[in-house]
Amino acid sequence: MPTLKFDINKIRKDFPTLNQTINGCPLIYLDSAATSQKPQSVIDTITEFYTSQNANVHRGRHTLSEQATYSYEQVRDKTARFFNVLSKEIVWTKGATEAINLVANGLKKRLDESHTIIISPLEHHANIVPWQLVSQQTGAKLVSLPLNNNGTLNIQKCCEFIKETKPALLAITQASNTLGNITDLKPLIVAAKEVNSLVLVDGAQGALHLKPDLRELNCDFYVCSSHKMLGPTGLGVLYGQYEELNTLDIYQSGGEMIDKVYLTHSTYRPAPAKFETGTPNISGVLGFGAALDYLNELDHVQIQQYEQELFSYAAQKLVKVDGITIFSNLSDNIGTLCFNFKDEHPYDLATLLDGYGVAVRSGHHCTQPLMTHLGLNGTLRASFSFYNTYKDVDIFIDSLKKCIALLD
Amino acid sequence: MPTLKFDINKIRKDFPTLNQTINGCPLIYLDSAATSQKPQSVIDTITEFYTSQNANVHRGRHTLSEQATYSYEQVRDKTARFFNVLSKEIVWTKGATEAINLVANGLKKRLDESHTIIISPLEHHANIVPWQLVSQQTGAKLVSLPLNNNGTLNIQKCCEFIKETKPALLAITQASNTLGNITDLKPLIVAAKEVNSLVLVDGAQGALHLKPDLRELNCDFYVCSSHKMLGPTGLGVLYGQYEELNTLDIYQSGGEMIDKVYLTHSTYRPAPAKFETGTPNISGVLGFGAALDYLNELDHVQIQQYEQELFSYAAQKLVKVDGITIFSNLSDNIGTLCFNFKDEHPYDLATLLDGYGVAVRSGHHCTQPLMTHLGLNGTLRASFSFYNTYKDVDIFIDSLKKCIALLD
Amino acid sequence: MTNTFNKVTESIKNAPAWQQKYREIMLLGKTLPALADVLKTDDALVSGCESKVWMFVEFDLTENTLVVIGDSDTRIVKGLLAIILTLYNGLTPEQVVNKNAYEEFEKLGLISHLSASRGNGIKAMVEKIQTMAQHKLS
Amino acid sequence: MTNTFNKVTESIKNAPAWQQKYREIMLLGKTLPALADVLKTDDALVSGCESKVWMFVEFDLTENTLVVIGDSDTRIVKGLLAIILTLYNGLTPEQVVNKNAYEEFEKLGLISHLSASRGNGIKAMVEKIQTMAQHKLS
Ligand SMILES: Cc1ncc(COP(=O)(O)O)c(C=O)c1O
Ligand SMILES: Cc1ncc(COP(=O)(O)O)c(C=O)c1O
Repeated sequence: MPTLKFDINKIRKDFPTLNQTINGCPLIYLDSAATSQKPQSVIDTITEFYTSQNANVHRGRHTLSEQATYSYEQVRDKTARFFNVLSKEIVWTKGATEAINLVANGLKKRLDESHTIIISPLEHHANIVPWQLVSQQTGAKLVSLPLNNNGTLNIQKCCEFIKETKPALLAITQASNTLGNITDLKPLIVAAKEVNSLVLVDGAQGALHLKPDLRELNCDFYVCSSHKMLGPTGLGVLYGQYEELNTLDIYQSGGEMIDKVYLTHSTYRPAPAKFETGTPNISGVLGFGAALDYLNELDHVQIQQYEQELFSYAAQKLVKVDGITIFSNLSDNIGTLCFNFKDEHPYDLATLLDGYGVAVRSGHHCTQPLMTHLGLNGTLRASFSFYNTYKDVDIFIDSLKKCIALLD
Repeated sequence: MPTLKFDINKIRKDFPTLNQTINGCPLIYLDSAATSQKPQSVIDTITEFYTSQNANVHRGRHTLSEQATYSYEQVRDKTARFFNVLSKEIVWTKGATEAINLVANGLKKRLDESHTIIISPLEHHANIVPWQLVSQQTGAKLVSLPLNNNGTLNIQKCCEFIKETKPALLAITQASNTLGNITDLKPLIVAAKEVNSLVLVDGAQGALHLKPDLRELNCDFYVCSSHKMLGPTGLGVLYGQYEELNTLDIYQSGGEMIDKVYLTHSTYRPAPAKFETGTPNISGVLGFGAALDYLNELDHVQIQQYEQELFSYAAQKLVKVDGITIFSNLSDNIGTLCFNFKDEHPYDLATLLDGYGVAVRSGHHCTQPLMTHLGLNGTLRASFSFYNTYKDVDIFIDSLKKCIALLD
Repeated sequence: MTNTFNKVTESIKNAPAWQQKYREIMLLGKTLPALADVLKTDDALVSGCESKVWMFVEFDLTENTLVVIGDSDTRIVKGLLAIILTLYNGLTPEQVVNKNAYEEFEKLGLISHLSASRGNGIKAMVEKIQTMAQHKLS
Repeated sequence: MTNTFNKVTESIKNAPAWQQKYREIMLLGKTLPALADVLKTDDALVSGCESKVWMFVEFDLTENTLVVIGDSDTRIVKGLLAIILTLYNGLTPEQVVNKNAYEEFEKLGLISHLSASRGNGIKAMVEKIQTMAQHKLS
């Protein structure tokens, strides 16, 4: 299927946003962990939909509605193929966050004081707070995997922990959005399956960079966000192994998800329909389809190789800047550098870097427990994607040095 | 503020979708109750965002992110002005359906067997099923306003019913999506307020055609969907009178809505933030802003007048077609004609009409209880908007006659 | 068998305009005997159709061939159902599995009816027959 | 008062490049005395700032003028805070209400800091002061 050789110059041209100046400097976008840029084909698909196709889905016999429904369901198939699962195992949500909430809510009735949920200290708030609420509401215990001081997981210890704890559910990130560290999921899932635990993987960061085969990974649930995968905002994907998915309690209710409605009660359709109520984000789904098409045109192995080389180059340059501490693991990383300069507040450096057109993020990155674990208030984060260049790295490092000089 | 005189020819040009052929015939789009078409400015705003502005909101110090956040929050202000309420009373959801679910979930803890919730038999499933679930989960009684045989509410009887029942909540539609009938909300809300009931108004159909002043209407909650108001899919609006809004229990949880997160518990921000977790539908919000700008450029009174005249013209022509029964109220209607031909299944006529490029809807329109009340299995529905023309009506009626002729 | 099919559908294929195609389909629907009301149970409903379609798919054990009967509350879908019945009735499970209904519908110029829309019953009807045949084979 | 403000901010206004503007802001921040740690309570935090800003807004009862003290954990925000303090300290409630901080920031070429971003503390800081003044007036 992938036919094109990885050509960074060609790729740059596909992303119109990258081709602009900020404060008079060329934009150096190092915030792809927050949201990815979009290729022209994604933008065109959305425009095309609203210009000539616009109609609601699943409800009408007229041509526009049939076309919209057809295109919309095609993207579900495409998503399923991308992750090597079945179409009926794909539920559209408004984002990774909602997808986790849907699962958390759907499991609630089965949990009580006798159960335990395991998360990790690496999690994004989206994979922490919903489980806290489930824990408060059901009495299930919420515990955390052991984490090394440097923010890496000792996989062997974690496996033992899982097997001892026998949790009802293990909810864990595929890659840390703050550090970029990749979780070695396979042994953890094997351990969890040995003790019959459900496994939810937060793929918000992993889906684009690691393109997992979910059938092989053998998790029960997987969530990700379109906007971090070259697609539009307002759309998330929930994969659920069909039996497990279909046994989840319903979440939101209303039109579309129902079979029959009487004034006093209703009956529901099977998954995925029963989790999809209301008019969906149709343009979002179609745009996401275009994003998947774009990714399928490229060779994922080549993308990954390029990203890894770029990351190593950036890491090596950053390490050499006086006063910089890097918190990211420099191997097994999706391409994110988390760092600070001495004990300076990251806000100041991020603000100054913006003056040079360099977009990085500062703060706790929605991972306050990880910050506490690392003894930090916040960090800078530069996150790379395959559309970044070696020149981006050079300008980033040069600008960083200039900003540091401004500080004193 | 409104400056332009209503000029249907100019307006037609603003909606690119309308300018196309279906099966070789010009498209006659009579399905605006399902979703409205979008003016070019909405499409351009989305394109512009993804082409040069794309960034996540609320999280970054860099220019793109600040710009995105600024534009995004501006639309909240714009929405608040449109409905004459405060910015902090506006919550973004993924649609009207989610907005109702959010309120239903947020009230749950306060309800028990001693409470009653009143809905009406006119409601869309989105304003029925969530209350059924609340009722099942809390023991609160779910009852329905009395409805005349013809599908209109006897307002005096309803007011008495409300005052007798003293419900915890009255959840009612501003206009029926199936019939187009407008609810005379004011006396109902006055009655509800007399007995201290909360009032939620489902404005999915009403928001565009009736542009309510929510402060004056005095309801506690109001919901609507961007895609039915010239805006993009995947976005809804929840208005909540601030005190009531802020006392609702949180719904989804994750990033953004939190204040502090520890591994075991978290604290939340005040409304609207506490109801908005995860990366929002940024392009959807910006596109919706463009839709409101477009509406603000027009004079709402002129729009309404045009819609009413067009509706009367269509109703008069339809009434005269042999064998047609109209179920809609022909006064106090947002512009929707609900009808059947003899006892023919609406599916057949909708399919045939599509052959002539006429897009109408057939089925139960997500209002099964109303269908039962009217003794019907389904109907045809032709819903008009201000971008439809008298010629649309003529072609619709001509085509309908031809399709009827095909039936035997 | 294919002869029957060709004969039945010839007028559809040859119809010069869509209006006539639909007329022929509806006429075909009228030739399909109505199911007795007692058979129109919820269990027999093919889910995924906007209009109601009741269908019974069985195998003639002596002949090892498919027997399908059905009905619909709409004229057009009933006509389409009639086409499907003519197409599959009397085939062996192997023949059913190898018969591509979509191709046949395409030949009739009816492919727009075969989109993935959930409201469209053809996909669901064909799937019900195919599932049955596959089940029989395995 | 306005003289003090002008003097303090002149170097910012006259800075030829953004780099120097920021330098001057950060230098200004350094002149602001640090709050004692015991005063850095959660209650004193101005919410809606990405960086931490602690602020106390009081009125001098005898003079009927505003007294604001504050601190921040970042250099830039602390500098911006210093500008705000110079702008508002010593004003009467009426004067506070009539003083438009945004205009002043615009004159300094710092308006990009005043966007509606929740991460930006200036809006929140000014609002806290304005709310206090309005409260005093009513
Ligand atoms: C009256 C009414 N309420 C609620 C809804 C649900 O809106 P959405 O599908 O945009 O969530 C609709 C849309 O069909 C409607 O017409
Ligand atoms: C690891 C991780 N999980 C979950 C999320 C939440 O994704 P979204 O905001 O798209 O719902 C993010 C996004 O920041 C993330 O990085």
